Amino acid sequence: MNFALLSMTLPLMTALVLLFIHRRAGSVVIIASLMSLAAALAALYQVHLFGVQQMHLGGWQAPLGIRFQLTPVNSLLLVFTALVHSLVALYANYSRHSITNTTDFWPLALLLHSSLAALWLSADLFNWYVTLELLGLAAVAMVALSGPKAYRPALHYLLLSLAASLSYLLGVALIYGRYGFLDIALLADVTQADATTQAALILMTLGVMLKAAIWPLHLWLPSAHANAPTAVSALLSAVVVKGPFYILWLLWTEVAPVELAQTTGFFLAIAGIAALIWGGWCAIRTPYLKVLVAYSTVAQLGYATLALGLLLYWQQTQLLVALWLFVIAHGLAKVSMFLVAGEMQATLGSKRVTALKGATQTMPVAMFAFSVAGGSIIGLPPSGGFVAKWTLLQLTLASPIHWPWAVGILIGTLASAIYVFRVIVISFNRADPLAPDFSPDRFSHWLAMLPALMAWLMAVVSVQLIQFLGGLP
Amino acid sequence: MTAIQLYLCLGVSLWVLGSLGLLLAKNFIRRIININISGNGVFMVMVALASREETIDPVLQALVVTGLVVAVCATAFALRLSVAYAQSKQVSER
Amino acid sequence: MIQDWLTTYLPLILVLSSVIPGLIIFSLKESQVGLRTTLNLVGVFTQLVLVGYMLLAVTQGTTFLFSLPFLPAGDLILQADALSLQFISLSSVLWLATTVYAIGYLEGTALRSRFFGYFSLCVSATVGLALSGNLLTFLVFYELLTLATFPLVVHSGTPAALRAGRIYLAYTLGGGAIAMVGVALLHSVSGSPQFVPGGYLSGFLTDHSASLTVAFVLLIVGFGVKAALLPLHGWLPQAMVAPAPVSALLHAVAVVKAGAFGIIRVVYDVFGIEASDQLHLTQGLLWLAAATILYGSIKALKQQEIKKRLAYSTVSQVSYITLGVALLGPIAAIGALVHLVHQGLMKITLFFCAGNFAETLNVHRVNEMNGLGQRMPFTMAAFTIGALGMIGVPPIAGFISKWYLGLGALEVGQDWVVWVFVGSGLLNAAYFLPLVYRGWFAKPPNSWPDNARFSGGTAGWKETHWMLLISTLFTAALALISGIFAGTGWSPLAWAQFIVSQEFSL
Amino acid sequence: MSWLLWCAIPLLPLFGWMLVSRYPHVSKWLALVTLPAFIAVFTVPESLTLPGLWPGAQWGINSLVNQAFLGFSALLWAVTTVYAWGSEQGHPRISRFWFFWTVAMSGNFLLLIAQDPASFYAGFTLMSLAAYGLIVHYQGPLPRQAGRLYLQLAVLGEMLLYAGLIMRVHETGGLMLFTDWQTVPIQTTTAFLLLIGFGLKAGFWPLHIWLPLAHPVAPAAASAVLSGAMLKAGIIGIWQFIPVESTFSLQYASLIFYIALFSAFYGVAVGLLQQKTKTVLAFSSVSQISYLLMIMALAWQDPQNLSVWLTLLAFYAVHHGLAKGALFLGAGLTSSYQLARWQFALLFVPALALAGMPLTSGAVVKNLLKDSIDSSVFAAYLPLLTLASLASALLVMRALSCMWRDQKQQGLLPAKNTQVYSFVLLSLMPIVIPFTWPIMQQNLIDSLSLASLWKLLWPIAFAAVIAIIFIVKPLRLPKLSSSIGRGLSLQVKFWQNHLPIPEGGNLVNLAKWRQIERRCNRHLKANAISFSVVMMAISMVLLGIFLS
Amino acid sequence: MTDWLFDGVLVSLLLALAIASIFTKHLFNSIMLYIAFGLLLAITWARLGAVDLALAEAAIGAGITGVLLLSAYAQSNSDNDQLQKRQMPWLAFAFLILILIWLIQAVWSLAGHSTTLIDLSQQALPESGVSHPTTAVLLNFRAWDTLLELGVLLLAFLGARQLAIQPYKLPTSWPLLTVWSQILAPIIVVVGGYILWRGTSAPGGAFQAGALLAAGAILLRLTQIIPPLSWHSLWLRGLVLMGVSLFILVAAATAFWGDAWLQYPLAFNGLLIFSIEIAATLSIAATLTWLVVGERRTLHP
Repeated sequence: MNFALLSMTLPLMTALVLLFIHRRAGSVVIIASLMSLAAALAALYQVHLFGVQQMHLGGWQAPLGIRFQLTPVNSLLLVFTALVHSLVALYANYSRHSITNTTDFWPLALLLHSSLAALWLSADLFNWYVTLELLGLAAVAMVALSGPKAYRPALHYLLLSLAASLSYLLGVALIYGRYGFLDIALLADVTQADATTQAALILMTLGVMLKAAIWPLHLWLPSAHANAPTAVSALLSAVVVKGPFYILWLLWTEVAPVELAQTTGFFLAIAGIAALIWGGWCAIRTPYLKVLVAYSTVAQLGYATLALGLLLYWQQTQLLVALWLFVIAHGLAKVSMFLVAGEMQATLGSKRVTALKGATQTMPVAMFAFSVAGGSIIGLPPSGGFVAKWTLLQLTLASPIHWPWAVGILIGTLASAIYVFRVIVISFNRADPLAPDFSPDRFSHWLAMLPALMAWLMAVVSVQLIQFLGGLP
Repeated sequence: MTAIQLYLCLGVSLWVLGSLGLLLAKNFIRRIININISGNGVFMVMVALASREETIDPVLQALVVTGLVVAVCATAFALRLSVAYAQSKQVSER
Repeated sequence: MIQDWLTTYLPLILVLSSVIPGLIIFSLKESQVGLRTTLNLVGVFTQLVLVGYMLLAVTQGTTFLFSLPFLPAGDLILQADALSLQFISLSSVLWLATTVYAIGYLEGTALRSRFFGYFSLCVSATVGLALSGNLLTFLVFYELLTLATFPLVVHSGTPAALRAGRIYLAYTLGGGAIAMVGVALLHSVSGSPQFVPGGYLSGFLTDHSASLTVAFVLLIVGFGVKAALLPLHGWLPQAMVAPAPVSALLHAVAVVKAGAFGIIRVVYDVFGIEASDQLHLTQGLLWLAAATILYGSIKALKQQEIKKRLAYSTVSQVSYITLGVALLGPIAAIGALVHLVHQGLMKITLFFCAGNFAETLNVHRVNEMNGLGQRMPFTMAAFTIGALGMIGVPPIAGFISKWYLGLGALEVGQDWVVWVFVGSGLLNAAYFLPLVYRGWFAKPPNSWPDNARFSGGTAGWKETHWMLLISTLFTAALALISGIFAGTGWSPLAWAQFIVSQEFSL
Repeated sequence: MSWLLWCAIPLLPLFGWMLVSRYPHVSKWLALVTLPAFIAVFTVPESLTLPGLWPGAQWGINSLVNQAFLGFSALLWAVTTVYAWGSEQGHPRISRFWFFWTVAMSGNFLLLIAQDPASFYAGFTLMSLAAYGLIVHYQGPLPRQAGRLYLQLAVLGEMLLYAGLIMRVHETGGLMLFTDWQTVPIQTTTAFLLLIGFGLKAGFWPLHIWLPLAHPVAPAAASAVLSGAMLKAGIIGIWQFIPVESTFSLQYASLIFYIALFSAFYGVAVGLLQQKTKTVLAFSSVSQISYLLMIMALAWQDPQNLSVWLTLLAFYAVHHGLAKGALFLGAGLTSSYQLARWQFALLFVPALALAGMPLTSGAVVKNLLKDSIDSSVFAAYLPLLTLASLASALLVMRALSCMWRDQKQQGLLPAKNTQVYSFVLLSLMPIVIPFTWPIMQQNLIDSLSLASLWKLLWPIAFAAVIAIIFIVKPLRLPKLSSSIGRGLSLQVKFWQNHLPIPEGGNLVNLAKWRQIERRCNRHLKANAISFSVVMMAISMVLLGIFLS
Repeated sequence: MTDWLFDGVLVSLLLALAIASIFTKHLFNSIMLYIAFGLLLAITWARLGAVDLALAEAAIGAGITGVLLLSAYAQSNSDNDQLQKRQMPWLAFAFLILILIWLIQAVWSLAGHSTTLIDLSQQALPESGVSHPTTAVLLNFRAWDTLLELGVLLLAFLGARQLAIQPYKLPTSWPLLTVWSQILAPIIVVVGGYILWRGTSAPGGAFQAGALLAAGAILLRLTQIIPPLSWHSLWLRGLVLMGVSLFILVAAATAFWGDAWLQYPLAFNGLLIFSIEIAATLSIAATLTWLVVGERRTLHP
């Protein structure tokens, strides 16, 4: 447990130090992130050895105090967060297109890291509200880093995020009013399917859905993610939207009564399919590269939503493997995609997809990274995305009445293939290539590829991952 | 109908009203006000719940305090942002 | 000790023998022609030697197996059995030819490192596909193949090529996704055990017949895309905009054969003959294949571009394999398996020739072929061999396959299939013979264009770049030899019979 | 060493071509490539099994028919090769000509020595396709059209044969030797496939349509081998593929017989109305080939006397092959060269042999045929056969008169020696063969009985009378198009180029939809907050309804 | 009866103010109405017995938020501040009524439920180091929330710091105001300190105190008695970061040397809580002040 706390605290402390003394911020952050990663790995190993761990903050038992828990899922998420942050930090420090040196990117990123870690560890409804706010504010602040063009999307994001928080908070208030405590494990035993609980759950669900940009509440995401600085977009898409998602998952698997969960599961699954289709369609149609990548996030979250929905609908806990594998695989691939998209955008001086003509020649590494990441997004074997999709498909296909869902997955796959290859195909245009404004920055392109490669490497350890995640009761 | 129920209803009404305002408004400051009304509705609910019994519930009180601070921080940030946006829009319009 | 090591790691080494040169080539500069060529050839010959060794070993009963844990109940398995070696032998021999051809063909053009890099990857994917020991592995390489071939298809980077690339991707990725669902469905029923002759699903027939049927359809659709089965063939004629060596490889070995090979694996080694028969799965496939054969031929007749005509011809010819598989009889199986090789040899020859014509004399369309035989007799001769072989003229390879396919159809009582072959043969003749006629008998133009890349030569050994010519003649000769000497022990036919004796446990 | 010989028979011609293409002056000796065939004919070595080739490959001579066919084909090829060397010298595409020539020769030999269907089919195909090159050797529209029709039918024939072949293999349970096949009954479909397939090559009515087009346009040497050797390939195919003794044979023997009979008359009737020498000769072939068919029908009807039919078939094929070959060479000579009188007179030998002149092979076969029919169930048709003899005689007269007409053209050059001697050699064959071929000798003697002589002579005499009448008082004959095939062929070509398949087009105008989409997107983006709130409200209501 | 009347009037007034604030035509009016609404809400909460919250709402909700709104209004000087009409208000209203009914029936029964936490917190109060239960919850039982809340504050500050906003053009101040401020400011500081001190045992605490201090500081800044607040100054940085830094250090120290994360050693808990409160108060004050009147020149020295 202490390792998990260390993994959470290190970035926060580093951020405070950096705010006092702003020297060699990049290197410091990289080191801090890597240390946090190491700590998270140690925590993961502990979970592997000893199983689920609990901690009562301040020594106060659960109804009074706040409880931390360390489960396979959130230990993995801790590692994932630290990994993504390290990778992004590496990139941000070495890329000349990242705007890290003139802004407060570094402390904000660290704070974001800590708030995410706090969110993963927590098991308290109200504490989640605070972490959600932390997350939201950090995210908005980082979106606003890219200057006036991002103010409007940032405002949209902020206001919706606040509205969502309030919706969530109202739900929390109702739950507290009804049952008298906030700890999810305690709530799990007592919740009943009465009107108050229903309302509370719906309010909380919609709140976190809005924050997690789950269709149909995703409208803020594309412009916010597309207008953020490159490294920020990567973080936002990869990890930030996953935070509320984690809450949603615990809310419905732990807190909610089963009969409510089943109905909601159906709706969530439908929303997932809709997200796959709608996000895919928008990504296919949009003329801008980063918007495309952002819509891809909307679509990919659809998979996770679908997995969650089906998990609840069928009450099959094995689906959580698929769910979190999706989250992680998508996160890694999306980091790469956003970094590359940002790099290419900066190098070419244009936001448009069509500007990528001939990019395979002018920026081969970047384009290759995009393809590698795209491959995992599509779910081409043997990538992490594939493993996730595979586990989802396995359960979907197990009995014939579930097959219609597989059709949805198939459509999602095809849509993702179309938008990814839409970009790749254009980049192969040698007839009238667009000359870049700057000479491409090979090293940062390689750095941008790193996460994508990791997404593919997930396949190598897929058996272990599946077993580890599946070990949860 | 007890006083508590009345205040609870007031709370949710405020929340709904704020949300409606958010839906209808176009000006960002207005939207921020509406969100705050919404938020106050939520706090109203919490306060009402806190005072259900003789001794007021300290936990809920603490939660409301936390919520208030969070709300004011967010409001402050949102207002600064809306100012920045308005100014940048004026610059670009000019 | 060494034996053990070899039987475990040789399949992996075989795959790597083209991956590694490919990756190195990616990093080379455009100007490092010598090194690149050396790497290419080293890769090719390593592979040939390894394949030769494995062929020998497999006939003596050695099994090669390499496995890597990947998913629950689904390891990544590379194994070398008779069937996979048939495919690998084809691909490595043709890789040799195509490499030589491509080196000549691309001489002096841009982006060659990229080209040869993907080229090697494409071959690795093909080899991996052939060596795949279970459906999951097959799926992995099937998708990788799509990815590796795509850059080759759009290599020229023109709008037409990009359009073709899009269409190619739309079809193949769609097919890949469907295949993935199919594989997943089967996996949910039975896991993904190794391929075994006779299939591994017979134990699941009673309980899961619906699942199995759907899985079969999905897999056939998925693999049928690459095998260019009827409604799914649209990419193939488009993909012919690729450079000639790519089209050659695409049409002869890598892509279409991957699909056909997948169908073979599914029917023989996953479902097994008996299960396929009991579930009545193959009748539809049979009709589809027959329809494709005729449709492809009819469409080919309409094409005025040489390569497009060849492409539609591929649509038709590859379905011979599918048809042979769907017939479910041992003789038809021999026909299918041997056609896998024969069609490859003949079609690659034809595409090489088309490339030679285009690069030497700017001849792209059928009506520009007049009198080519006088200017490029060797190429034209090779073309004629390929074309006649496609029609099924003995003693060229195509005849052998058609012979066994026809007999196989009769053997299982599907007499109507013979008429499909007759019709297809007629149509083949109808679209190939005019080309041959023009080449040999029509009056040549007054002067040949001299603005093409290799137009400096004269009729005979110097009619075009020597690398282009030599590989064309090599494959043509192979097509001829494997037809004439079909009865020898080392012919594709003999190997196909060996495979079938295992598959049908004769 | 016999394997070397067997391999040499089909391969030596190809090897010869390689030599010739490298060293053109060697072509003078190209005829030597037929040598192994001669050796095989005279020594009849053991059959050769070739496991390395396609399955079941076996080459050899297993019957008189093979032997005789191989013998006369070899002779014909040898002689015509010499003739062609003379006639085609200096042609710009001579190398191409030799290529097709040798390939056709090789194919022809291969099919004759083939003891298994696959080899036969291979040889047959090679020969068929290569013959195309011979037909279109002279460029121009007529050869092209003739060649097209020929090729279309040849390919069709190939395909039908392919179907028939594998059906037959299937019926026999995978047996791959002709000798084995004789014992397995054949099915009607298979048999008809084979009959049509081979018939298209053999050229009896109604499958003859390519013949009158192709023969006139081909070089004389090519016409000679086409008519003399290659048509016979169809016949031997039928003979080998369809068992003599089977239900089918019994059932359909009479049908075939009638077809043959009709074909015999048809060929003459149409031939008489033709103008061109080679066309007349072509129709003569149509007529003559029917006799071979007739013999087969007889054999099927009466398989007990197989040896008789075998002999008859062999005799007839040898007789007709050599005589017709000679006539075609003659036709070639008369149309382009000035012949000496004796040379022209020599033309009468093959011509009259075809008409059944005593002391020639014609007499032998006619006599034997009539005797055989007399003793068969078709005895009733004997008078018709006699009439047919008369008709044949008339037709050769017509051919001779056409040649005479050709000779009267102005400015013809004297022929080259090689051409003349090869022609002479071939025209003497109808007389030489009966005297030298031991088994034919006996029959020759039989045909010299007075009764036979009378039977043989009166039709010729009668025909001669008619011919003289016509020569003295020429009658304007109606011109009959010889080319119903041409139109057909063109139609096929038209289909080939204009298939009625619709091409897909654009279905919807996308511009409007794109505009709508853009407007929606702009709206959604500008009012993200409002829409999100609305969505939340809707979701809330929906979930609220469904959860409770 | 009077209770009922009082409650009824309060609720009606609140609703009316909220509706008026939402639908009034001019933005300025809307802001003023909102401030009034906030004050009334504070009264309502006081009426419900939540004195802490009433204080907090008065200071933070109405006071600071009001100042923030007004300054934002002044700075953005937006011309189009009118409420725009929407296309489908009736549909929206229908939805609103529906959701309202649904929510009311959801909360209706809540008045009857109770929580065990009141007792639990009472029991645990002696060990917490403070005597006021709300403070105990805030700084001990759920101290983690509070820590994170300070983080939120920091983030809001950091976020606002990124924005490109034209510097505040301060009018030359009114002399009387300047004098008043000089008198007021020390009073505010004293009152703030008192509230903070009181927080350990009675309603009041860090946030309320911080808000008050911030109000004072803003006043001083507006009258240009204190210099522009910029990040250059180490003081400001220290003040802003101090709360969360101290808190996290304590947390880490307790985890490292003590028994558990944020478990204060019993002997020092009162002291620790108080020092954290002081630090938090100063941080809150500094941050809020900056958020209202801060300067953005360059981000880093």
